[in-house]
Amino acid sequence: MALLEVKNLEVSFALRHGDLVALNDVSFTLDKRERLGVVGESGAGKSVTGFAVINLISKPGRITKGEILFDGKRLDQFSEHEMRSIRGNHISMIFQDPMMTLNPVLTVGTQMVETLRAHRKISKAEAEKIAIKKLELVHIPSPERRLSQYPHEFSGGMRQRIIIAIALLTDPAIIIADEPTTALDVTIQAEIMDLLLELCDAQDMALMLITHDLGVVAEVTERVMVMYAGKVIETAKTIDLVRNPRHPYTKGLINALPGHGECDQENRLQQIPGTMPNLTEIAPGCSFHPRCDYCQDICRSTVPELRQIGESKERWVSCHLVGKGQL
Amino acid sequence: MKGFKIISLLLMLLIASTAGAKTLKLAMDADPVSLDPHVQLSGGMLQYSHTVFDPLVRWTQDMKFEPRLAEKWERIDANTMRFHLRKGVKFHSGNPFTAKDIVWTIDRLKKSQDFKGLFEPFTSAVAVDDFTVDVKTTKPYALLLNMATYVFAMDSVFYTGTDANGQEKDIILKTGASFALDNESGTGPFIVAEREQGVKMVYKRFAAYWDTKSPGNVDEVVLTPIKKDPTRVAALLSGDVDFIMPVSPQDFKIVGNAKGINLVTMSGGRVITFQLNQESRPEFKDVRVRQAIAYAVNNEGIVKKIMKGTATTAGQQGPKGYVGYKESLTPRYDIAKAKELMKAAGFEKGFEVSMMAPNNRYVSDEKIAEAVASMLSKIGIKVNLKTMPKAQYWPEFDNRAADIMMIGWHSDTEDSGNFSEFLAMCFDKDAGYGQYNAGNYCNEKVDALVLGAQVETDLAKRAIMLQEVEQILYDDAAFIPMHWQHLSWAAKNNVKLEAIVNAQNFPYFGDLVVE
Amino acid sequence: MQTKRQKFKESYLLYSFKRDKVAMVSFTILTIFLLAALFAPVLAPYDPYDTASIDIMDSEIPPSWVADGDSRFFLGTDIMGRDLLSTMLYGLRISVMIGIGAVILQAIIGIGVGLVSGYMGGKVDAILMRIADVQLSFSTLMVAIIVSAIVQLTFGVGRYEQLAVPLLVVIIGIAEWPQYARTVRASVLGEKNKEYVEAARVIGLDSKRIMFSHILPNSLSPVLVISTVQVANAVMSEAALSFLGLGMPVSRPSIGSLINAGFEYIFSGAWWLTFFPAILLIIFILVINLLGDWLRDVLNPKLYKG
Amino acid sequence: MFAFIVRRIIQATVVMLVIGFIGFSVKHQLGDPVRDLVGISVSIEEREALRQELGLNDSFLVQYGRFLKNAMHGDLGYSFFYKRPALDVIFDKAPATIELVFAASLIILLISVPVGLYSAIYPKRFFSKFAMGVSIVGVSIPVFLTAIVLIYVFAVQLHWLPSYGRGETVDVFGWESGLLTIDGLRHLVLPSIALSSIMLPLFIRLIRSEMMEVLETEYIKYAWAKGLSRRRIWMVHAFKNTLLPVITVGGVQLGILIAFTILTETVFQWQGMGFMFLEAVERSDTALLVAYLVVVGALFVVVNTVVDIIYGLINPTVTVASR
Repeated sequence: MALLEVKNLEVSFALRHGDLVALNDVSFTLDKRERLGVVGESGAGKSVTGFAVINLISKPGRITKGEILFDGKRLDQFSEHEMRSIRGNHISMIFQDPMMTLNPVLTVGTQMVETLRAHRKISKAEAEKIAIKKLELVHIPSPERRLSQYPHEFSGGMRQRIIIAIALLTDPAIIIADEPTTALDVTIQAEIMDLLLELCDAQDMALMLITHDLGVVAEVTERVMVMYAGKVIETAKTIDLVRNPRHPYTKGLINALPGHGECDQENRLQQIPGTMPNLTEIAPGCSFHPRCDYCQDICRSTVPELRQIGESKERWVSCHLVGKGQL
Repeated sequence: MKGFKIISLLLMLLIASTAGAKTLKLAMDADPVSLDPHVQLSGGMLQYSHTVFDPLVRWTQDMKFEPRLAEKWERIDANTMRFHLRKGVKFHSGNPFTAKDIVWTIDRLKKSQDFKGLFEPFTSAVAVDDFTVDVKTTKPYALLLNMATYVFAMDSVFYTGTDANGQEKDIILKTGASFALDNESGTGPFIVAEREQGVKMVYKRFAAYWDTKSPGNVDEVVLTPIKKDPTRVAALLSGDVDFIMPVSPQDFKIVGNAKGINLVTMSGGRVITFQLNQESRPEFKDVRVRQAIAYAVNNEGIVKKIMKGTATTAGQQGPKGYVGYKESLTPRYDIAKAKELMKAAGFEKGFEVSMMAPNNRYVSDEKIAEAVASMLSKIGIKVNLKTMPKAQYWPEFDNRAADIMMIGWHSDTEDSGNFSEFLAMCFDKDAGYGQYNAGNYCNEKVDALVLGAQVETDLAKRAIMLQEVEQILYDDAAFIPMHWQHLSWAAKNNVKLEAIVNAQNFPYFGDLVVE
Repeated sequence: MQTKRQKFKESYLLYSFKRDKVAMVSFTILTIFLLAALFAPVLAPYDPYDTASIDIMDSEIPPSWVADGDSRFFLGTDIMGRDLLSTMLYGLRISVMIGIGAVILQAIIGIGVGLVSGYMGGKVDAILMRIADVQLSFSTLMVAIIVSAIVQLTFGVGRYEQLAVPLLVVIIGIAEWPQYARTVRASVLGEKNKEYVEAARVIGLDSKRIMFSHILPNSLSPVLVISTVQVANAVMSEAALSFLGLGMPVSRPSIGSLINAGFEYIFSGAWWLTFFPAILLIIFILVINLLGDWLRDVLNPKLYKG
Repeated sequence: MFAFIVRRIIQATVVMLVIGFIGFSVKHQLGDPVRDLVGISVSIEEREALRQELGLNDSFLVQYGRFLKNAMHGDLGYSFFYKRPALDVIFDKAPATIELVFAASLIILLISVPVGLYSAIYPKRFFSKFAMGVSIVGVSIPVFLTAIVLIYVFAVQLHWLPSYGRGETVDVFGWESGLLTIDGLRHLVLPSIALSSIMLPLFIRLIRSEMMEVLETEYIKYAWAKGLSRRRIWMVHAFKNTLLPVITVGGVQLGILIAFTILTETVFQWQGMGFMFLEAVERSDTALLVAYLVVVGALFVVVNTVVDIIYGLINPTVTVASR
């Protein structure tokens, strides 16, 4: 049994004109110690997927269909109170911008201790001890002193380390990292990513890495899920996906990476023409068809199913044309 | 809250009926500016003086003299009056009251900036023995007894010597700290127990008060100044105070109709007038123009509408009861006649004048001025009216800054002559006459009559002289009289205020009965 | 691009206006009030400034539908015998004049100071903003009360009366400029660092002109939002001053001085003297505030707090 | 910190000097105080003598020089009406005003914080919409009207509460306090409600909008993701951040509150500094006017300094010295 299993998840935002479907029939699994990458352009629904797992979708959004199973339990049916014992305890999150994530008026110590004490019945002193240990794990020098400092006294990289330390506090089973390095300086991005991977391995944690950067995903994850306009369009082992993307959109993404794709002799970055549609104006049929080079009539009229392709059980694609000789 | 209120009320009633201690909560528009009765000659200070001190004689409701510290008096010669003083009277300090104190008090009055004018005819007071005083004047003086109402005996022993600052205790200072500012020792029915200027004043009954026949049964008076008219009325209506004075005209209806509240009014001696400046505005030199204005002004309307009937329309200076009062001199509202007079004077098309009035000195002063301005516009006189607080008004008045100026006058001597001396006589800075004659009206005949009346001791002759003055002023339309303000007081029904009020507006709180 | 965005904004403004009943009703009432104020001399049945037409015998007549009412005076008359409706219309006119005048003055001073402060920076900026801070901390009403008390005493009430309207405009205007100055300064600082200004400077264009041509449109929505609220504030300040006897004289009353005059009669049974002007004032300020709120929600400008 | 205080003192001095000069430069034109001191029939010469005695006839510069010299010694002149040093009079009146402002601030705090937070957390609920509706109407009603209505309803019609004045006061080390007697507290109710009525709606709206903004931030979302309790998130994480702008604005509003005491005290005949100020204007008691301006100026500077210090204590990213 997978550690986390999401089935046919649908998330909608209730707006004045009616519901806006942000996630449509999203299903995936995450095993223990597995590293899953979720890739897509901004607005594709990858962050919503992450937040949906811990039932923390911003208003007026809500889960309208589907199941979320964690350790066999239906998280989507949990009460708010029960959910709190999952968040930050069994499933931790790392947010994109460390500058905005920590509360500016509370000390780092307070923000760590409160997390521990929300989930464990321990004294403040004990909590501080654990906090110091975790800060050491993320290589923060002189952690005792640092506990009493405020977020603004740390650099961006340091803050993200602290956030990782907070995520580790309760030894969670899953870490959901939503673009953990995007807001950081390029020079320390790799450093933080390495630290995160190292700790996941050491602590036996599963990682759900949400990012727009297929390059990072290719390097660090085992499996990948590509999202477009609120849907999963392709999912595969990372190595398979990178070597042999099937969905035209994935192909485009891979081609856009430096050092990949058909034109790599010329080393030219290929762009996918056009932009991802706004969720309110999704075209009928395949939502990618307006940008697709291979677009055919069926693409314009019928929504493609996500179906298994080829021999690997883990390879699924949502495209009418894939495996029918055309692609 | 309501429950608490009822309980506290019951408690109060309980205490009142068993112990008999009676407190009067009094709200006035202002509190005394000082504890020194000689520091200012004003209604407020005289009200205070009647509460804490006793005069030689005082006015009764029917304008007679009532013996107080003087039991009897007799005229010895044309220039001397002998007063026989009450025996066994004690000051608040415990010192006995004797003739010495009267002599000392009159001496001090002659030093006071405010009173020295009134006591100018007095040469000296001489103690014949401990309880007899001879008061001498420079010339035969008809108003000597009127002046005796201002002689509030002060404790000469108490006020002699130097205070902690080394300052003479009897010094009269208008703007600085003095002994008499914060300390009092009179013979009056109440002692000042507590004073916070502008906030509160507490009087306690003087246990050794001489007048044991007085029915007064109030043990404590708490005076709170409440300046705004509606707030003062609200305080009475909400039961926070027992007694308010004055009551403004617009509140007569609600106060009069309120259950358990008694409203008393009485015609007073303050006349409200407008003066027409003949120097700044040559048109006013023409008697027809002045008369036209007198005809254009609807005194009746103003009294009825603005004063809500709380004033008596006036055609002359002194009200009924004053010696100079002449029944026939009544207001003469007649627009047609006024227009005719304007035409006759050659001002059919009218002209433009300026007018000034205070807005916080007399009852509804600003509104009266506005109404008059509107009335004058009906005969073609366009009035540019400016109203201002009294602190700014008096300097303007001194400068005769506008063509028409409003002035109210109350005779300090309760005598007709006083009006003319200040308002109608030709301006003479040295003699001090016509000081408030902003109309610059000047008539030798009036001057001669008024001066003659000062020394005329034959009261019948004197009355004829003063009535003639009023007649001349009326015919000349020397000024535009409006009305005499009424005085007004209101209290809860258990406060028997009718018995203690008078036309001078000196309520005798010592004699007040609270049931 | 600029015009497109502008168009979008406009259509959005209109769109949300049409959807918001409160905004529509407020706007309608405000328009009626402003028109009534503008055309007071035409609309008012009587001229309250014409003393010859006023008769003291007509004073304190209750509204026409009440017993003792007089059909000549719809809302009754005041203590001087003036038609209350006409006096209120003229009063509204004066209140509106003072309110809008004061806000225009504030805006001129504030925008000027804000531009100078933001553009010059350094010492000039520090001093100007310090002055703004001090003045803000002194509270505008306080400044207005003190200034008008002093002015009134200095000029004497007599002369004050003729100058009352312009003086009140100046007093209230001077008291509230820092609001604008801070907002505009923030816009200038924001714009100053933008690349196109740098670029313009590098290629030798007049960066000042480019900058200001961008800054003013950018500060338009905060200035608009501030202005609505400020008009309400100015009218309130004027009413407060008048209530203290430091504002408009009774002979040329604003709404505030009408309430003040009526306050003396609050127990006299002449309730209409206070009631109608008070209701007029409250509704007037309420609709401006409601519109201001709506504008703030729609435009959502970056306002300087404090 | 030291530099900060020195700077503040210099600033305060400049403000005081400016106020002193403004107040003073118009002083000898502020009507004639002598007329209020003497009876009406006093002669012109007597009045002139009194003016001479009061030094009102000296030249402007002489009078200003004297004023500055005396001010150095803490003497801001002598009130003509009270016949006492102006500062003494003001310090006697200050407790009344301070207690009124204190009571009003308490009412504002106790109501605006819970209501503001509630309507930010549950913006769609009926009570929140109701509170917002009431508050915008509240903002639009001038404070003097509120005061009049309160007096009319609770004092005149219902007889529940007194309509004017401070009631019974107790002297606590020279501080006339009305907070210690039942009568004093009863007198405090209506004026403090009236005074708070102007700021209360503003604060509810301010706290609500700030709180709503804070609730949208990343760090609050993160706090949810950490599995913290609602209480902790709202009361610690969100509220503390909401406080920052509220304190800044609050400092300014406290100044406005002091200004509004002039209105409230006038309607309720509350014997405080504001009431005294207006009376001094009417009486042309110029020394008192100038002293009032100086004291209120000093009060504002102190309040702002305290607000800045508190702000610095709550907001770790700001050090007091740098402001």
